[in-house]
Amino acid sequence: MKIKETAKVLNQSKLAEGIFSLTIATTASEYAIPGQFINIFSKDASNLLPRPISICEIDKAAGTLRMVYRVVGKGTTEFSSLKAGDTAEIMGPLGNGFPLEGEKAIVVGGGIGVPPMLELAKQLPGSVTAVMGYRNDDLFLSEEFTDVASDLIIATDDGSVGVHGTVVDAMVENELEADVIYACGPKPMLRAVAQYAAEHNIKCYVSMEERMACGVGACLGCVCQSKDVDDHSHVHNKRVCKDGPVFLSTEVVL
Amino acid sequence: MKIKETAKVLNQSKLAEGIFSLTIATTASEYAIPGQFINIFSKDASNLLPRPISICEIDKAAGTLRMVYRVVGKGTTEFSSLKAGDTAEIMGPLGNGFPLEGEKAIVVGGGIGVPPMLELAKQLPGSVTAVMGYRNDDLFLSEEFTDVASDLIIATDDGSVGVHGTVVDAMVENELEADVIYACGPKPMLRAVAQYAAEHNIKCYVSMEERMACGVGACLGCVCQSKDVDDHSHVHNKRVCKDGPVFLSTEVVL
Amino acid sequence: MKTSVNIAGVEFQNPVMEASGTFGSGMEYSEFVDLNKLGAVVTKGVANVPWPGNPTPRITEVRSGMLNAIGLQNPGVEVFCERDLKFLEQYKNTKVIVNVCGHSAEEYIEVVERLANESRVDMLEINISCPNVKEGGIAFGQAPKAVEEITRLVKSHAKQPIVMKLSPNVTDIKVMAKAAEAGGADAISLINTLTGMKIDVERQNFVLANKTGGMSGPAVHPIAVRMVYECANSVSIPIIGMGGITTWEDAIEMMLAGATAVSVGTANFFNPTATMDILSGIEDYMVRKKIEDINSIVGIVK
Amino acid sequence: MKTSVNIAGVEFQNPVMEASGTFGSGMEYSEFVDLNKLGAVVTKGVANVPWPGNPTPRITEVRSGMLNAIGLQNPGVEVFCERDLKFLEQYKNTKVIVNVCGHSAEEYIEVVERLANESRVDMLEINISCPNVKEGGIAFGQAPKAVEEITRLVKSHAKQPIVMKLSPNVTDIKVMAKAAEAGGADAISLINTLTGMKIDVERQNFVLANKTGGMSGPAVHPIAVRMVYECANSVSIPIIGMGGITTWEDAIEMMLAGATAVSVGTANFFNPTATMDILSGIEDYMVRKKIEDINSIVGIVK
Ligand SMILES: Cc1cc2nc3c(=O)[nH]c(=O)nc-3n(C[C@H](O)[C@H](O)[C@H](O)COP(=O)(O)OP(=O)(O)OC[C@H]3O[C@@H](n4cnc5c(N)ncnc54)[C@H](O)[C@@H]3O)c2cc1C
Ligand SMILES: Cc1cc2nc3c(=O)[nH]c(=O)nc-3n(C[C@H](O)[C@H](O)[C@H](O)COP(=O)(O)OP(=O)(O)OC[C@H]3O[C@@H](n4cnc5c(N)ncnc54)[C@H](O)[C@@H]3O)c2cc1C
Ligand SMILES: Cc1cc2nc3c(=O)[nH]c(=O)nc-3n(C[C@H](O)[C@H](O)[C@H](O)COP(=O)(O)O)c2cc1C
Ligand SMILES: Cc1cc2nc3c(=O)[nH]c(=O)nc-3n(C[C@H](O)[C@H](O)[C@H](O)COP(=O)(O)O)c2cc1C
Ligand code: FES
Ligand code: FES
Repeated sequence: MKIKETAKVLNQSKLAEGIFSLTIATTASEYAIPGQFINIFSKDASNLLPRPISICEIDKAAGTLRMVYRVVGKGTTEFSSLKAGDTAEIMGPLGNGFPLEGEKAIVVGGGIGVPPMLELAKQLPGSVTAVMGYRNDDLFLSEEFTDVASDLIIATDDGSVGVHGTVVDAMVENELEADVIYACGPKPMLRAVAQYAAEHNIKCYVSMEERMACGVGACLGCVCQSKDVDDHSHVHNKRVCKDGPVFLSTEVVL
Repeated sequence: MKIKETAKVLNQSKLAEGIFSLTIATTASEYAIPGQFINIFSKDASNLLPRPISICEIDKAAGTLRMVYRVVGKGTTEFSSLKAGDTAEIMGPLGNGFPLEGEKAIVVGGGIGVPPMLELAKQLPGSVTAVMGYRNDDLFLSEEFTDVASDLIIATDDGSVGVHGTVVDAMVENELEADVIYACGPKPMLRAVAQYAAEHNIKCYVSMEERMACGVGACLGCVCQSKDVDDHSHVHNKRVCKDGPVFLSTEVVL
Repeated sequence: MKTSVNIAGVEFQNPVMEASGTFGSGMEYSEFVDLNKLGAVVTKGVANVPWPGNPTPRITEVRSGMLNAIGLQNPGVEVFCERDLKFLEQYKNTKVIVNVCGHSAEEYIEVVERLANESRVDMLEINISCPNVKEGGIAFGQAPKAVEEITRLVKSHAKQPIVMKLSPNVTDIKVMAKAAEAGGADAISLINTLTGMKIDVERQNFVLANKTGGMSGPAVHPIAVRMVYECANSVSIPIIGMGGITTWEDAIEMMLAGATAVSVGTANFFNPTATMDILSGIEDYMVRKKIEDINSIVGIVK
Repeated sequence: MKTSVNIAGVEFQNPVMEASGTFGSGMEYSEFVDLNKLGAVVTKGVANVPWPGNPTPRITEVRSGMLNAIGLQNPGVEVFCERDLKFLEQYKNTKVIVNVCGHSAEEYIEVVERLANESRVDMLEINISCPNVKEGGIAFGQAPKAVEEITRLVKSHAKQPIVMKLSPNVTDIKVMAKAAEAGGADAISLINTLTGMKIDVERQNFVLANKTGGMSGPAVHPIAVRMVYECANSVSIPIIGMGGITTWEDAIEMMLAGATAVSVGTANFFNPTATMDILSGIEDYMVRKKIEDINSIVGIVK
């Protein structure tokens, strides 16, 4: 079930330079699962297309969704000025979300790929090792993982906190093992995590990103390459918005 | 001197159904005279062009301008939701304004042509008879004329208040005489007032309206026909935004 | 109040369709729109075999519009018949217009012949105007001779009425419309997308993998209205008007200019109920303006 | 840091100009912009005699754009020389490009010859692409033969370098650019406006008295960038790029696509300091990207 509605902004706060946390009241929360995303629309009619933002936290009781996003352009700049009481046009939840599997899971987030891992870590049935990669010591959200993950490992590009290097450097250094890995972040990171998973024979889910228009699987704008001929497309393409954003690392070309 | 600036909204109120009064703080007030207008810009980037709105009151001491406008489309709908503390992008003052003349003046406003007459009536050196035409008994602003005009005559299309008919019907009925007439309103009204003025040998200024782009005389979008070859254009055209909006009724084709 | 319109013998319950490629075959939007209320479902372009389309990024936003370079990805006519047409069986009130694409005359014909006996197909829209594929597509749509020939050929193989979909990337759209009419088209539809480009100034590279993309959305509407107007005053076959239709006013504008029906494309992406909102806006307009029959306003602004 | 660009021997201190018809001869905007800081002032179209232009309404807004049908109102070349050129005398750092219009070859030539000995005129832009006049204008700009001929003719009478201003309302802009080059043009400028139409659904009539108008503003920018790119890769004469330039990013995009200089049109109407804002944005970009010479980015995206 997907909702298109005018949601109410309950709260917005700045987590770090250019990183904002937005909580909205929306009936979309009733249907949301971790790894799904919502489309947020700009109020400026010259910005036609929705901005896809992953769901960071779901509170079904309160009927709310939380999103954490980086300001990078026109839409996110506009969203960053939303205040409690304002409204936001949204559509969601969209995409397939993460399957909740394994007794021992590693959740890997890189940069703005960190947020969707929070709700995932909360809902996973087994133990969770969270590996979070950041540019520097602006470790937004990382504290919140201490409550929901059994272990929290931090890697930073500049070495200011935790492992000096990538999330995969941190995984290697800590010789991490698990039944399943979940990853969200930039493509090179996903590629490296998938390789780590393959080498260690661990099942691995990755959350992909692509430019979108419809968000519901109709326009074929947001495809990623699939290893096999895909059931829907009958070519080597999968729709990130509908068939994903979460894929098995072995299904897609990274 | 023309200003393009982000003005501060001090106050907005609803005067009648669909009629709003907006007061802004702007340095444009320093240079404004009655009959001039300002351009107000939409915050929505898909609405490119400014909306020209006449100046209804000028308070140089307070540094404010007041505009009264009717909600008719996208821009004015947006403006109607401005609240104290908000900002509005504006440019002005634009156009030439009314020359302040005569010992005995008639100011004539029809519908949304009423507002610019208020500041004019205040500043005119002689006695002022205000003749205001409305559709019905929604006599927005008329009370405010009682303080600034020596006489106030109302005409309504539906006869609910004052003279049943047009402003010219009211002028005829009251056998109005004066040194000078100032008029703002729909074209048929201006035409009728100009004819009354011609018949009674009264000098008459009319404020014209046309679709505008630049507002400063550069694009030649907003011309009205002039009786003689115009000095600037060297054809029979005058720019409403720059050479007007106020013209002698004898200069232009009504 | 009559909202139904007739194009080449096909009766549409109302003039509101969605535009090819923006709505799949309706499945994905059926959560938002009762497909049974649409004048027609116009499908994504279908070729003789599956087409992979272009590399990504395929989509970018421009002011009041978007560029796309999907490159006509589609699963081929076989899968289309088995899956999409079967899905559409359940929506009896809605007509189905299948958009057909090909790299060559033979490929168009293959699709048209495969669809000939599919009873769910009410009409064919022949896309000779896609700017995003290297061969075929727009190449057929920019020279009047080629338009006339491909029209004649397709018409001679088609069992359903054919609508030729024209490209706006031409000097004189009237010439193309006349060529389609001369070739025997039952109707024309326009506009397809305008070729545009966006460059990322930070990366100093094209935003789209395909370099250029087709521009659509509200930004192109004034050009579409002009072209529909020009065609309506040049040919006597009916016109399906599209290009930037976002509100009911846009749709009425298109009909006043000469379109018998309208298609809504890009607007679905930011308003999934755009088609229904437009339909009810049209009905309200008819009531307010005391219009008994929607056909009475087609092309009345001259 | 070098911002100056050279087009046909004329050295512009920077690549930012305003677009013909949107800035008068600069007078009206001199309250907002120090004209001495512009690369060039490009004047409103000038004809041999005064032109009255079209009836009003001449202007309407469309989404992220506008339509205009001014119809080249101008006071004629005599008044222009005496008043406008005289006014421009005081801005020594700025070049002056005079935009020339005519109904016939003879009229273009009359203007070009009248301007031949005016020292304040650095360059001529020949408008063969105005969609808003019945004769002349666009009629010259939509057939390659006509473009080549008028270019050759004007060039043979002109003392200053000539820039041919091309229409985007064509199937293949490259062909037009090549025709201008073949005719001896020193440079080309593009795009002029795209023909559009708006209908008032309440009044059921055209919004513009002229029925159609030329569309400009941010909405047309992606089309302009594509056309500049196509031309840059087809001819070797320099290009002045325009069409929807509103921000410095738009200007850089145009230069990366192949424009040596850029003109800012409609943006002046909603931001009177648009040209200066764009210029300083370009300068900041050069500093940030360590670009020593603005010429080094022209056409580098291929
Ligand atoms: C499934 C998915 C989930 C995402 N989750 C998050 C998240 O949780 N937090 C977060 O900060 N960002 C997330 N993103 C990226 C986010 O969508 C973009 O940063 C955002 O759309 C940029 O919009 P803008 O208007 O600020 O930028 P602009 O550059 O002005 O946007 C212009 C256009 O490009 C699109 N666009 C720009 N960057 C991207 C991008 N990286 N991916 C897709 N489209 C883009 C926009 O949607 C818009 O249509 C996600 C993207 C996807 C596809
Ligand atoms: C010199 C001058 C003074 C004016 N003073 C007042 C005033 O004091 N109070 C008031 O209520 N109205 C005034 N108007 C009319 C006012 O400008 C329009 O009602 C307003 O621009 C409509 O904008 P919109 O976005 O709500 O309508 P839309 O129809 O959405 O506007 C679309 C476009 O059309 C233009 N437009 C629409 N109607 C008009 C119009 N009647 N005249 C000129 N352009 C128009 C808009 O500026 C905009 O560019 C004045 C107009 C002029 C030219
Ligand atoms: C993502 C996308 C895909 C499209 N695919 C097709 C297609 O397969 N066949 C076709 O004829 N037109 C296709 N079009 C063009 C549309 O049908 C329509 O002609 C155009 O977008 C203008 O309408 P709009 O502005 O309402 O979107 C596509 C447009 C978009 C935006
Ligand atoms: C009001 C207006 C008047 C114009 N007059 C002329 C003109 O006289 N000669 C000309 O060659 N182009 C004229 N143009 C076209 C512009 O110079 C420019 O090519 C076009 O507007 C695209 O640029 P823009 O989108 O930045 O406005 C005019 C454009 C506008 C909006
Ligand atoms: S965004 Fe349209 S298919 Fe994914
Ligand atoms: S609005 Fe441009 S000249 Fe008046």
